[in-house]
Amino acid sequence: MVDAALNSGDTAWMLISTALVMLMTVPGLALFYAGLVKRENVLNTLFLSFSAYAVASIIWFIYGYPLVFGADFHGVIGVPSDVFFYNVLESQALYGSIPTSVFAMYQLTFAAITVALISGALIGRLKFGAWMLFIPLWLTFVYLPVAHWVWGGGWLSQLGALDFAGGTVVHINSGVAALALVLLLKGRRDRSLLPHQLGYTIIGAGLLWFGWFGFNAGSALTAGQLATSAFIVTNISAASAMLSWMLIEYLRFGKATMLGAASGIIAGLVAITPAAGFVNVPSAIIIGVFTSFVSYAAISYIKPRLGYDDALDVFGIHGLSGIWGALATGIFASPFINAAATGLVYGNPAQLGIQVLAVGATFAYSFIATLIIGKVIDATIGLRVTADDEIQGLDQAIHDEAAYHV
Amino acid sequence: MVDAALNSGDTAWMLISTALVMLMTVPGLALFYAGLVKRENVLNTLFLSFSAYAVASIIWFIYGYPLVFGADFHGVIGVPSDVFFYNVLESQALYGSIPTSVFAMYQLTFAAITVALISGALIGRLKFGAWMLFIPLWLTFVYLPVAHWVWGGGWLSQLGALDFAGGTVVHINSGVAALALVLLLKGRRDRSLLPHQLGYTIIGAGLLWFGWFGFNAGSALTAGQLATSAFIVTNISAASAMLSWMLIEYLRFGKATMLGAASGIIAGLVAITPAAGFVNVPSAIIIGVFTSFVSYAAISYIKPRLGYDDALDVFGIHGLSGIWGALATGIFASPFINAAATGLVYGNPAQLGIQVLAVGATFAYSFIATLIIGKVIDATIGLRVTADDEIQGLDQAIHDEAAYHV
Amino acid sequence: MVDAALNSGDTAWMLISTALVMLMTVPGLALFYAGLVKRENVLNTLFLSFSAYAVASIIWFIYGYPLVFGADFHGVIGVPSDVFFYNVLESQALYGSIPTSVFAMYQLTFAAITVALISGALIGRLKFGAWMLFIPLWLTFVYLPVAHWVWGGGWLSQLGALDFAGGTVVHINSGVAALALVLLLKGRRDRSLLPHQLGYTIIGAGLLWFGWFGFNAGSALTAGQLATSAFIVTNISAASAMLSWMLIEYLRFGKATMLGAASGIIAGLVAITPAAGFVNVPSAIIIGVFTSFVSYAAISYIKPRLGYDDALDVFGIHGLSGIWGALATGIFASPFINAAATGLVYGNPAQLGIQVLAVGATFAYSFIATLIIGKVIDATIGLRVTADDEIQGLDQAIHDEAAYHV
Amino acid sequence: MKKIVAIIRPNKLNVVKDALDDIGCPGLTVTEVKGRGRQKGITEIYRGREYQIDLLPKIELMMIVADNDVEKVVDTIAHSARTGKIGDGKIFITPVEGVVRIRTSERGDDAR
Amino acid sequence: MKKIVAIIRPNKLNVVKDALDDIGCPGLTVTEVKGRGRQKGITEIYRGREYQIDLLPKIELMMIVADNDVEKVVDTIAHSARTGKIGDGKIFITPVEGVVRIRTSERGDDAR
Amino acid sequence: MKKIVAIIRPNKLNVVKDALDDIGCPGLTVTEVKGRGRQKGITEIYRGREYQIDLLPKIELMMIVADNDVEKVVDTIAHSARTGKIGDGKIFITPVEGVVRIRTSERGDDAR
Ligand SMILES: Nc1ncnc2c1ncn2[C@@H]1O[C@H](COP(=O)(O)OP(=O)(O)O)[C@@H](O)[C@H]1O
Ligand SMILES: Nc1ncnc2c1ncn2[C@@H]1O[C@H](COP(=O)(O)OP(=O)(O)O)[C@@H](O)[C@H]1O
Ligand SMILES: Nc1ncnc2c1ncn2[C@@H]1O[C@H](COP(=O)(O)OP(=O)(O)O)[C@@H](O)[C@H]1O
Repeated sequence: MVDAALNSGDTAWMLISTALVMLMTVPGLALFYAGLVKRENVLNTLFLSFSAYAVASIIWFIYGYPLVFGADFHGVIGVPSDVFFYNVLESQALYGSIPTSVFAMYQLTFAAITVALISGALIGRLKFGAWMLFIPLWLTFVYLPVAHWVWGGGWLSQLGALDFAGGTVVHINSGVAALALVLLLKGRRDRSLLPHQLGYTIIGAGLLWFGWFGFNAGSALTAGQLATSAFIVTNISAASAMLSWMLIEYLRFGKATMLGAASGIIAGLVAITPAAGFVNVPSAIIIGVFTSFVSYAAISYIKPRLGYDDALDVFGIHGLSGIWGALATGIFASPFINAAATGLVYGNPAQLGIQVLAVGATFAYSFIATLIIGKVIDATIGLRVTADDEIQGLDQAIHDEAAYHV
Repeated sequence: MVDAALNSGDTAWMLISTALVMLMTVPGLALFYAGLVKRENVLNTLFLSFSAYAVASIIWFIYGYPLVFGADFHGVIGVPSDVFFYNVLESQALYGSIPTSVFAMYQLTFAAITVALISGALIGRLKFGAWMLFIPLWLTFVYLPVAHWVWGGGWLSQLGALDFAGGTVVHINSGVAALALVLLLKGRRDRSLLPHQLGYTIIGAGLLWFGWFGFNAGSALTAGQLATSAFIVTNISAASAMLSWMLIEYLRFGKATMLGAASGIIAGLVAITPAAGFVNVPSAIIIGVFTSFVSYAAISYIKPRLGYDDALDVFGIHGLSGIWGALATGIFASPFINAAATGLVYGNPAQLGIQVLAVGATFAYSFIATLIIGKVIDATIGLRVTADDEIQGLDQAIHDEAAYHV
Repeated sequence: MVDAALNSGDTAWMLISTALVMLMTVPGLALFYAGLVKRENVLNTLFLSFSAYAVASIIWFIYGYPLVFGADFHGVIGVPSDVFFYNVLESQALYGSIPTSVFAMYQLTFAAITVALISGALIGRLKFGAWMLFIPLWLTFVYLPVAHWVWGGGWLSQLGALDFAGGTVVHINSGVAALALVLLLKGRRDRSLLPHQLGYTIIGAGLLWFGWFGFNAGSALTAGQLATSAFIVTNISAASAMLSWMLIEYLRFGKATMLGAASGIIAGLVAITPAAGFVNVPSAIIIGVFTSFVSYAAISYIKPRLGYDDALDVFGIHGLSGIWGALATGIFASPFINAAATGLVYGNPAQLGIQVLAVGATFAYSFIATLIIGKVIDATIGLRVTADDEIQGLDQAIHDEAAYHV
Repeated sequence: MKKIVAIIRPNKLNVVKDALDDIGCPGLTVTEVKGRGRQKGITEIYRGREYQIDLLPKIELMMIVADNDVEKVVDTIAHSARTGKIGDGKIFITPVEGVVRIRTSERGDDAR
Repeated sequence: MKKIVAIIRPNKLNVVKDALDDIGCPGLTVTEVKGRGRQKGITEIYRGREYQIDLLPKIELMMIVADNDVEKVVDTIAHSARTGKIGDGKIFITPVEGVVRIRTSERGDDAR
Repeated sequence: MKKIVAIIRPNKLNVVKDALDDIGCPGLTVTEVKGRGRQKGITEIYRGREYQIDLLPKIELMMIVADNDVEKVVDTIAHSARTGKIGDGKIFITPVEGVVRIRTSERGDDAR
């Protein structure tokens, strides 16, 4: 009997976790970003996240899921089968104790948020058509292979790379892609970060933190000790990073800012993501505290020096805290939390080496492949709006609407 | 032993699904509507949804639940028993694998959102007292019978009408009632749709999409394959409809709008609602893509031509996408997804006939009964505010408060 | 085998309940408060809630949890063990049918919101440094002991005091602490309550109501009849209190306000909190209807007469509706709902006496201990900002940022 | 040339704008303001407490017009903005010494 | 008749309004503006980067007053809006050629 | 002394402000306004319906300057605010009869 091993508690947890991760993008991330931009670009910023989610939703069930989780083809990609989710719902197959289909749906929400994250770097100057073309290209040529390598039985997973909930696949991947695109797109005319309505950003930050419990604790795929453990370290890393970001600001300016605290929360959530199912509470505090230093330094010192215009700091926060988290997983993974993984401090230095390799491979592949995709779009329909459109603001110029009316 | 068959996983899923559907109304729908109105009507718009939820919450447990789900009385209505939920909590009865009481609570959230939906058509000119009277009257004389017919063992369910999560009971019913009231209320002085803060609408749209997973996948009443299947088709229909609405705008104006995309999301969610537990992924894509054409046409061509002032397009989106969804259920229902239902394309054209009948009956009953209720209210306390109040804006005029202060 | 009795359905429900209670503080309560303040204090107001959550998150796992739930030491406090959550995750211990760690994480969210609630009384004039010092002091010397007394096996629980989800521990405790601090802090220069953006408050109210299902129904610790029962009475009490607050306003001014309705919702949720797992539907309606009279009277008559400046009415709503709820639990607790408790109307007047004692003890202890903590902070770093900072607004003056930019 | 400043009710803006269109004087600049005059304020209630709001929202309309259009414009505004109830607002006429059109640097009457 | 425009600190608005009430000149129109003068700007910090905000929020008060009230009104505003610190603002007096009350079409001094 | 009011494009504010700094006339007051002139409105689309928005956002700049600075300031604004396309805006010069600095009660030219 097909349903023999179906566990309704695990399934309930995966259904709600899936909804939670969906909420992170729509409207969580969309709002987080939209609060930070100028009044004239609010709708366009929201739209980039919403359209990423919608396009990913379709592609995933047409051919995305099997390319990641289909039978492994030489460690590189999954073998496409079941296009259009053919016969998957009907077969009522199980993936462990949960329906295969809920696993597929859960994984979709990761693909969607990964693309949406990239948009934060590009706001204020990207052609909407270019974005609508970028989503399927990037998903197909960057997200699907990298996800297969790490989670779908590909070469990185064969080497033993650890990534509990997406430090490599989601955060490094999107952060690096953002950097690559920003180099092509060039800077905005007006680079000021004067948030038009920080309340949106705070709502977004709250929904992201809330949803992240589904992201990290859901990655246990069961409702038991492992999910609980991931839940706790996720929360404490976010809290630690928020406080450490506040401390940095306090030491530097004598004042802490709410946007700084929100940035710390995100950095702490990103950093714990790859480690969530592998580390204990003290390690999570260390990961969280340290990650704010990494991202803060990137944003305040490196970015201005190098001069790239990563508008909302996707590379600075997701890329770099993601890298720190991936390495920290290799350092702090405890076999007492999860028998599947042992890190440096528990006597397995090799794990750190594997993590370095996974970070390096993802960085290099994502950067180069994104550059190529960006170049192709630029050469065909163009990446950047006209100067007039940029000055007028994208809501009016390319969507014919305004976020506010008096 | 009473708890013998209680399944904690199913119960957990129903508890959270109930909370999700609650969130759709309060504050999801309230915000969705409030963002679209003028600054001077924001609080009144929010208030209509909140008060609908509160009044329905009381009525449901006093006498609403048994009228729908009590023993069937000639196919028309349930036999009232257990008023004030007498002895239901205490009896610890089960409904399948979940407590009867969680089923009752879950169903309450459907009754509440159905009334709240109607308010979108009426904003800017409805007396608050009239609304406070309309809620109990409409719930009692329209919602409870229709819900009994379709879900409570009444004549439509006896005929085999399919409505997985409320295409007929919730969306057609509320959309048609909105139309009927609008004909009585007449148009607003200023009919422009210039949203005062689209960000609210986007938060609302996000919460609606999120909550709709509880609405549709929760309607499986268990956490298993059926819930998962409903979850997936809900998501893909929303995404498809969003993209197809964007396409329509692009073809017509060369530009896509964020409000258009949000409207598409809602249309796609509405259309899949009756079909959610019956169809597969390709059918859901077709349902979603097509529904935007239906609702877009209604809003852009039919409404201006006929001249009724359905302010936020409740009839256009909920009524018409609901009808399309109900018919599509009769077309695409697959016995491989759910053995309980077979549609036209799987060889059972009769199902489509039954669906047409259910749509027609609901349309006619809801329209006429709502007209009568509206007339009665109009003749007693009056439906419409004074011209002065309308011009001043309802927040100030009838609530003595303002949504914003500098 | 450790996992022998782990129930995945119960665990799923506790994981999501934990996330729901987290959402109540971040961003629920933060937004609820922030919408009510002046434009110049928005970020500071949000910050007080966020920082309470973050600091509590750390302290709880370092030493907070064992002080509440460790082995009882003479009824007064728990014996500290397992600092830094040492070996708790690793041990995979169970607490009933759920992991001990999810119980600990769930309880953290209660500690966090209790501190955050206090901030509503203090907005507009509190030094940020004083708050950062207050959080750990108050948690350690007030929250942890009181929680131990009532929930951790301390003297009040030994006496049989009933507090299902935190009427005493959370609401009376925070409300009274708010009152004590306000007496030290003195009033604001400008005491007007002209909400700068009521939409935020409504989003916050919606998220609070939603999250409160996790707060009250989660307190059953299982996904079964008890959780369901708590869920239903929570909802109906909130709805009843909202309608009764509207009625009071209508009787007094002829108009109901949205802020009044939102205030009623919170009062109704507070009042049902201690009673949620003990009472039936009619009792919940009575509790809800009456609580708005209690809080409304406190805010409209007592506060102006006594002259304390409880800015956002933390004492008026949480303190007084909490007291009413605690007493009502002693009156209405039904052994048919929960065999563990019998109240006055079911023939056990002693229970009401115990409730009075628990209320009195909590009130006295919280008031005095908070006064001492406040005095100490005032004498060292000072509680109140300068007059200049207060006039300029705290966002600019002490965080160097603004919530809005044009 | 004169500068005409009119303080009108917010909901009269569209009517006034259209009326000015009709008499061929479309150019204008609009500001959201608040004011008090003879009209008494309104009361708002929050949690049982009443607040007196004595500044009411108004719209300020500013137009630069040629000397011989002044009468016509003033009459048009006065007529189209009138409700006859207290709070209708005022029109003020002040002298202008020079006008420059930024786009072309034209000065004087042509620049309006 | 004269037009008096005063730029004042936002938190002085209530005091000034009350003072004008006391001398019997309540009619006024208020606009939210931003300005710079001698007062130097403030700094805001976002993600470790400082932004100089050189336009500070001010309130513009506009009043039309009879010629022989000008001194009284100017003194009242100047007195009640003063803190003595840089940023207190300015008062400007300009001529007015005509006033119309929209409600009644009255002109001249009576229309104020 | 003269009062100079300039209606400019919102995105020109920073350039104009800097240019006025450079010529040593930093004092100014800024208001967000909306206006129409020759520039035709824009169209926004909501649910398939087009709305003509004929009032476009502009910035109003107000400066009190000494008589012999008027030319310089007008030229500076006109030059720095120009794009050459319709919608650039206008500058109006009006007489001022008196100025008071609130902080010190100084009057006349010194008070600017
Ligand atoms: N003396 C004045 N100076 C400046 N503005 C004024 C003056 N008197 C009235 N106003 C403006 O005109 C508006 C309407 O004035 P009000 O006296 O209420 O109406 P009415 O002229 O119909 O009696 C006020 O809100 C205010 O903005
Ligand atoms: N020359 C001017 N023209 C127009 N507005 C001015 C001028 N000088 C100052 N202001 C306005 O007055 C406000 C206060 O001026 P400031 O020089 O800072 O104060 P103070 O007069 O006390 O030295 C400014 O923010 C600006 O709005
Ligand atoms: N006669 C006028 N009175 C008041 N404001 C005007 C007048 N004409 C134009 N304006 C203002 O100047 C702005 C730009 O004018 P417009 O005619 O569009 O540009 P241009 O001067 O480049 O032709 C308008 O939006 C309006 O605010």
